[in-house]
Amino acid sequence: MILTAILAIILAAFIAPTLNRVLPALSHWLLALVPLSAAYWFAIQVPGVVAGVPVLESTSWAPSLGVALSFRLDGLSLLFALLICGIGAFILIYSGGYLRGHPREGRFHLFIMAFMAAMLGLVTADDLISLFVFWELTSITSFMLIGFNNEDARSRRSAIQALMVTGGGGMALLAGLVLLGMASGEWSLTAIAASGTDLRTHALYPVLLVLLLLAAFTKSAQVPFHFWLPNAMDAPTPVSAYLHSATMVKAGVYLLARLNPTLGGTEPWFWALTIAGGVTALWGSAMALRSTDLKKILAYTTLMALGVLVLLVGIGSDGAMKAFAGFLLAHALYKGALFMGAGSVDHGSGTRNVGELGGLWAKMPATGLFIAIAALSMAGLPPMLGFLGKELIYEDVFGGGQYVALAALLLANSSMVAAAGILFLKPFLGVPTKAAAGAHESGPALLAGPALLAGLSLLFGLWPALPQGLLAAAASAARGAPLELDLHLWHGLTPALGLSAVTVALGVGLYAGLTSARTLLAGVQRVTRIDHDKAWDCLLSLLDRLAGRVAGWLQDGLLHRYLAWIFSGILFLLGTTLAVRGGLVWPGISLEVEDALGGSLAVLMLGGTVGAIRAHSRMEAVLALAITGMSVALFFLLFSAPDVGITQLMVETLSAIILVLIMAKLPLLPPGSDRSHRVAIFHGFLAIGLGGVVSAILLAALDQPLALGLSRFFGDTSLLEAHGRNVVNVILVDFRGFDTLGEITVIATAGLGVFALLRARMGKSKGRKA
Amino acid sequence: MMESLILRTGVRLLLPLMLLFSIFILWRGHNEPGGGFVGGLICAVGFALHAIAFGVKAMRDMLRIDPRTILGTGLLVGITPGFLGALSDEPYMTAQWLGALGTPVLFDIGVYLVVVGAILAMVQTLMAEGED
Amino acid sequence: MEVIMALTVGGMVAGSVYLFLSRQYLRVMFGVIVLSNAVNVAILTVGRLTSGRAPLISRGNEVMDQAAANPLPQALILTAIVIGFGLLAFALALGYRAYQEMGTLDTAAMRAAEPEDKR
Amino acid sequence: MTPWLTAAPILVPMLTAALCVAAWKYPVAQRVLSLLGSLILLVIGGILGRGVMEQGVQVAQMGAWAAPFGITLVVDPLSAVMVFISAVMGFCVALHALGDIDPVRERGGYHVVFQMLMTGVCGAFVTGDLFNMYVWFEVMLISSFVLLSLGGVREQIDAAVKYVCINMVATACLLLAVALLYGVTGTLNMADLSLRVPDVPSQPVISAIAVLFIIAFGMKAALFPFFFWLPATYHTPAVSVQAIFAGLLTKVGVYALIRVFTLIFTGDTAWTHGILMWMAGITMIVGVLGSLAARDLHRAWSWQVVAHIGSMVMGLAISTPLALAAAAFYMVHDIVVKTNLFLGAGLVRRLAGGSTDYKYLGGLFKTAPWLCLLLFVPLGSLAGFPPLSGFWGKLLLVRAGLEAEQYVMVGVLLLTGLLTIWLVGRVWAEMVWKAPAEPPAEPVQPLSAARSYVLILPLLLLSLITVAIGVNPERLMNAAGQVGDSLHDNTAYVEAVLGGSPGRPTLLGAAEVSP
Repeated sequence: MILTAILAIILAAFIAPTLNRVLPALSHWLLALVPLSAAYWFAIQVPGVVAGVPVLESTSWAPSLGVALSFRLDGLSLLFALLICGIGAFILIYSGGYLRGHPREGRFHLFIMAFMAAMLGLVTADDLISLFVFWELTSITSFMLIGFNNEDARSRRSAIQALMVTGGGGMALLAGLVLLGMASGEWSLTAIAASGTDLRTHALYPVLLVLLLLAAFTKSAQVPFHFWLPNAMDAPTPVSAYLHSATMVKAGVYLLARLNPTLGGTEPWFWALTIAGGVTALWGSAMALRSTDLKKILAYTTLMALGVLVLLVGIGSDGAMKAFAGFLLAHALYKGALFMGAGSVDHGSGTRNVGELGGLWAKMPATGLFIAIAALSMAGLPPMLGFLGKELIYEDVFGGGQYVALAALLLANSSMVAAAGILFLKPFLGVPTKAAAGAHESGPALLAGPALLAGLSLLFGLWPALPQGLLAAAASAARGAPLELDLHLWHGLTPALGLSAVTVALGVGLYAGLTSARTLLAGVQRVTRIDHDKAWDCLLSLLDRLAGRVAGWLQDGLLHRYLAWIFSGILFLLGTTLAVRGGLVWPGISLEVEDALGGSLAVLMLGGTVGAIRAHSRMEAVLALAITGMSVALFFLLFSAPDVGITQLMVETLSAIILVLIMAKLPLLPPGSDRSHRVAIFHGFLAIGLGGVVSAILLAALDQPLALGLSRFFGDTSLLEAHGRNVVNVILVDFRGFDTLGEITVIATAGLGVFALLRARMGKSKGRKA
Repeated sequence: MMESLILRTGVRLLLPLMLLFSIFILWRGHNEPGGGFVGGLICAVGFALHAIAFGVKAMRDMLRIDPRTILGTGLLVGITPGFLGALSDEPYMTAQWLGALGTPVLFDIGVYLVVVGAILAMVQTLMAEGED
Repeated sequence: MEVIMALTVGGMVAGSVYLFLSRQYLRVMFGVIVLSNAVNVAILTVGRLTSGRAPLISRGNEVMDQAAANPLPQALILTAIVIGFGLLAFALALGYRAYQEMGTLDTAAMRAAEPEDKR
Repeated sequence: MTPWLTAAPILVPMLTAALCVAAWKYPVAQRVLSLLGSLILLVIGGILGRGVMEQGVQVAQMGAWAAPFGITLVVDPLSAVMVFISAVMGFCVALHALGDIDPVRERGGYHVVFQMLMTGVCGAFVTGDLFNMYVWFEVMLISSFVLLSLGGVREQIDAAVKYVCINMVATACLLLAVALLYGVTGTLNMADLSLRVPDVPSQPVISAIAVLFIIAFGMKAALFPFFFWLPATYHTPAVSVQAIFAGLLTKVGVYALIRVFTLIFTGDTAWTHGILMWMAGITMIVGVLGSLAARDLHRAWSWQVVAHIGSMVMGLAISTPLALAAAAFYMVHDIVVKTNLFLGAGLVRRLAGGSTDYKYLGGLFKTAPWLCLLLFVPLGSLAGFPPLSGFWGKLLLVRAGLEAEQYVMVGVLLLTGLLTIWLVGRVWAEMVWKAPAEPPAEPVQPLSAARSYVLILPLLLLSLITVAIGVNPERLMNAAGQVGDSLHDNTAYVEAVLGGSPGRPTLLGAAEVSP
């Protein structure tokens, strides 16, 4: 059924462009029905899952690799699945309104639904490889979505940046998951958990950890891989709302929570996660305060939230995981509402710049209300769900005595309060501005999403028992042990409440002194001088230049350099082989009288070769080559190879004829050497080296005995079975006639080729290059 | 084209001899040194000399057949005898003998024709290049 | 004798490598010719050299004389020679076309496929 | 199965070529013949593949001379897979050529030479004899010379000069290597060689000859430092030619490496396979860097051909059954994808006005959205995006590498993968997203409907194959598994060729020449 849901969404995705063309006004409502039905199915699984019975299903995929499309729905997966399908449905409705009349609206639906399916698969997958497949699919679909405004160069850059950062994480994940499978011997998460192998003490644990954390941190934009997330805001707002609040960026957090029971709880795990999470949270909140673009502010607060979530998984205690589940839900709801609300503001007033907004309340009351509720939740004020989430965090971190983490959280949360103020107070209640004057309220498509999500933030805050069971189940799954959760809006005067009060006070202070806070932050940033985005560009252009250098150096278009590389390679490989492996022999030379003739032929061959090198004119060269060729032919005749000898003679003649025919039409050889002295020495070295190596191998081979069985067989059967007395010819036309068959195709093709070369011309080559 | 009388007379005398010789070489190749290759090469050299002496047009007129036709025929003659093995359910290129005439001999003729055709195609186009 | 020929082959290979490394297309072609000759000699040599006993079955015999030369390498060389000739003929014609098209036989000056300034 | 079926992959294209020569005056007849021949080859490839997978290694003794005396054709799982996938490529390219090849090239004998190329490719895959393999390599080589220069555009001639010169060296190396191996073993049959090579008294000589084979086949396969001919040439000829070159030529080199280094040279693996490992690693890095440096679609793809040769050779260098299976799987995937990429680039060139320089690309998202979807398949597969074929290839290689504890190589592979993702993202942005260049390099010629169908249909077929492998990888994975096992344990191959138990006394060794 999970697979069915995924496939149904994919199918709907591919129908979307057509549907949009046929029913432009209705398509998004209709499409939203698909994820809504999925959400409904997931909702009715809640009681069972909360009771501790996960839903399992499996379809075989590549059994020879042990890969199956297997899914497992436990608390954690179910919480994510509900968010994905539920928010997803409203995002679809929202984007229908947001992109109304956009020429590529249908394609947008295609991409976002494909993303939805991928994300759903990712959070429900049980099989390691399936998990990876869906993980990569989210990267690809988000690439398409971030680059949706495709004629804008910035969008394209952001899309490639996101693809590379998350793609790099994907590479690490692939290696990590395969190692995980190999280390545990199992290829599904359930089986790994059940197998009881303690991976924490496995020799591969450090490698595994590095790889998997790399994957999770890149996906969830943890410092120092955070820079792609704010850039990804170049995507249309529905994408930001969906991918960068509720879903994709949480994939990394999901992975960490999922692996926490198997890999978590060690020192490295703790330190890596808490440090990365803490730094990210602080960074995100600081940057949020500095920004003036509504979407940028939201993007940075998302960073902060992701940091907090990672930090909580790093702490990994019972309480931390409860807080994790609570904060996860709270954040998804309010962030979704805020993004969609921001989009609505943008849509209604034409700007997202906080400085240009003010007094929108009168014009956009509904949007204002939903943003207000969501902002309250973000600020962690009662009676919102955000308050509960934050309380859970404080309770645990204070209880656990992690005071550094606590300080970081306190700072981060108070800046959330300030950020909430920036988002709501000035734009809606401030002095009306010019942009606000022309603003208008958005339609139902744009308001449905914010309404629902803001409403849920409030509802769950007032009635925490409602999500409590599911949150407990999610926390249990992430902890790997059953946990109970008891949520109340009022839980007495606890230290956590005190911390909340401090947070709010600090936040209000920050908001009041926003200008000085910004100056301070700017100063800090100037001191630290870290701009990851610029660093990324530097890295890429460095890589690009390296690529250009390497390619330009190796592939420089000069044939003699290519050949020099190749001959050097041959000499190096053969030379080292002979040197390392040995096998060199120096045969004793015993010259006999009959060798004298052969020896003089050898001298002639070499002489011809030298002559060809030293020739000053073409005719000299041809003459020298003819000397070599003819002495080779005589050599064949002398050593009992009459067929070869005659053929060599004829081929020499023909080659000479063709050579002369062609040379008549070519320029003279330039006089003297065509290489400088130094180059000539290098080439000479290569030549002598290669000649030596070839001689050495030949000598070594000649030192081995040669089995003549094959030739004996030919000699014995040539006449009796193949009816020929010339054994060589019988080999050519019968024993190994198949060689000759290939050979006549070569000569035939060569004949046709020469013809085609000279006759089939496309005319003067067209000026293809600018 | 070379306007040498000696060469022309020589070639005029030599060409028929070379053609005959090449066929002789082809024929005896199965038992004595020779065969399709050498035969074909000798034949081609003969024609090439003729072309050098009298020009490519003269050669074309004398030959009448396009070298590519010779080449195509040669390929087919080379390839098809091998299929005769199928008659007696034997693999490709299994020799079938009928007295002194066997498929290997046919194959050798194919080789001869391909060599002649290919080389003449080369020589003809190369020489025509200068004269056109 | 095999030893002498092994050294000769080495010498011819060295010469052809030097010719190959030239910038003049014609010299490269000379290298091709020398190299294929060298390899053909090498084939006959590794099949061992026998003088004066061609691999023929003389009249009256039914099988080849045991002392006759090794016929297999000869068959291989024949194939290799003809193939080498086909390749060479094509390469020579190509040189002619290259000169026609680019007005030079200096391979370093042939920059049509890989123009100098790539960016 | 009859030995005829085993020989058919060679005979069919060869006969087609011969008939095309016979019909050299009639281009239309040649087109029909070429397409028909390719179709028959495809069917035969399918039947043969199924037969081998079910009944094991198929052997045919040409001329009915028993191995090792005559020439043996052997179709084992690897050969069967290669023949089949080559036949598929042959068919797709033959189809594309109907719309792509201009009358000038057709009169120059395109169809003949294309079929000759297929003959050589299939011959190299099917033969069980080392010298015979050399012959088929030459058939392939001369055909590629002709196809590369066919049309005679200046760029082509320049490219052909480099291609010809470098490949002459490769040819000589191969011939010398074969001769030397004959000189120490006295045989040319590969199965026979696998038995006799370990008995050669001086194993260092065998190592040296093995390295010579690495060099010879490495040049064909475009491994570092022998790859220079490839990026210099592949962007110049007609699109159909580029596609078939990119798909098949280098892979024949890889095939030959795999064949020789699993069957014959299995003694000194520490040295030979170590060299292969180094070459594979450097090839991957250099290839992907080159593709990033290119500013032209065709040239970027040429470099990518180089890069992924490294991946396959990495599988061979690891040489566990899984790694060999991975290499086979990857090879099939890569053949399909590279052919498709080059065909796609050609189509893009037609749409963008005669150039694939990045600066002239763009606007496809607006002008040809369906084509974008079609192009995304090979692009995504190249980058290894799941669930496309490239992903499974990468997964298999990663797993094989990690299991063999080749961590550095896996790192290189993944780094190459990441950089390829960058390339794909960049190409997508330049080709699909960016606004088109104004004005285009050349005025765009509108295509007739029939012609554009003929041009696009092969792309569609290849994309479907990529998706099919990706969505249901099990079939190919089974086949690849069979390939891996059969390569790792080659007794079945040897027994099928030589008959009886391996190591039986043959006539070989009855007489020896002492040094």
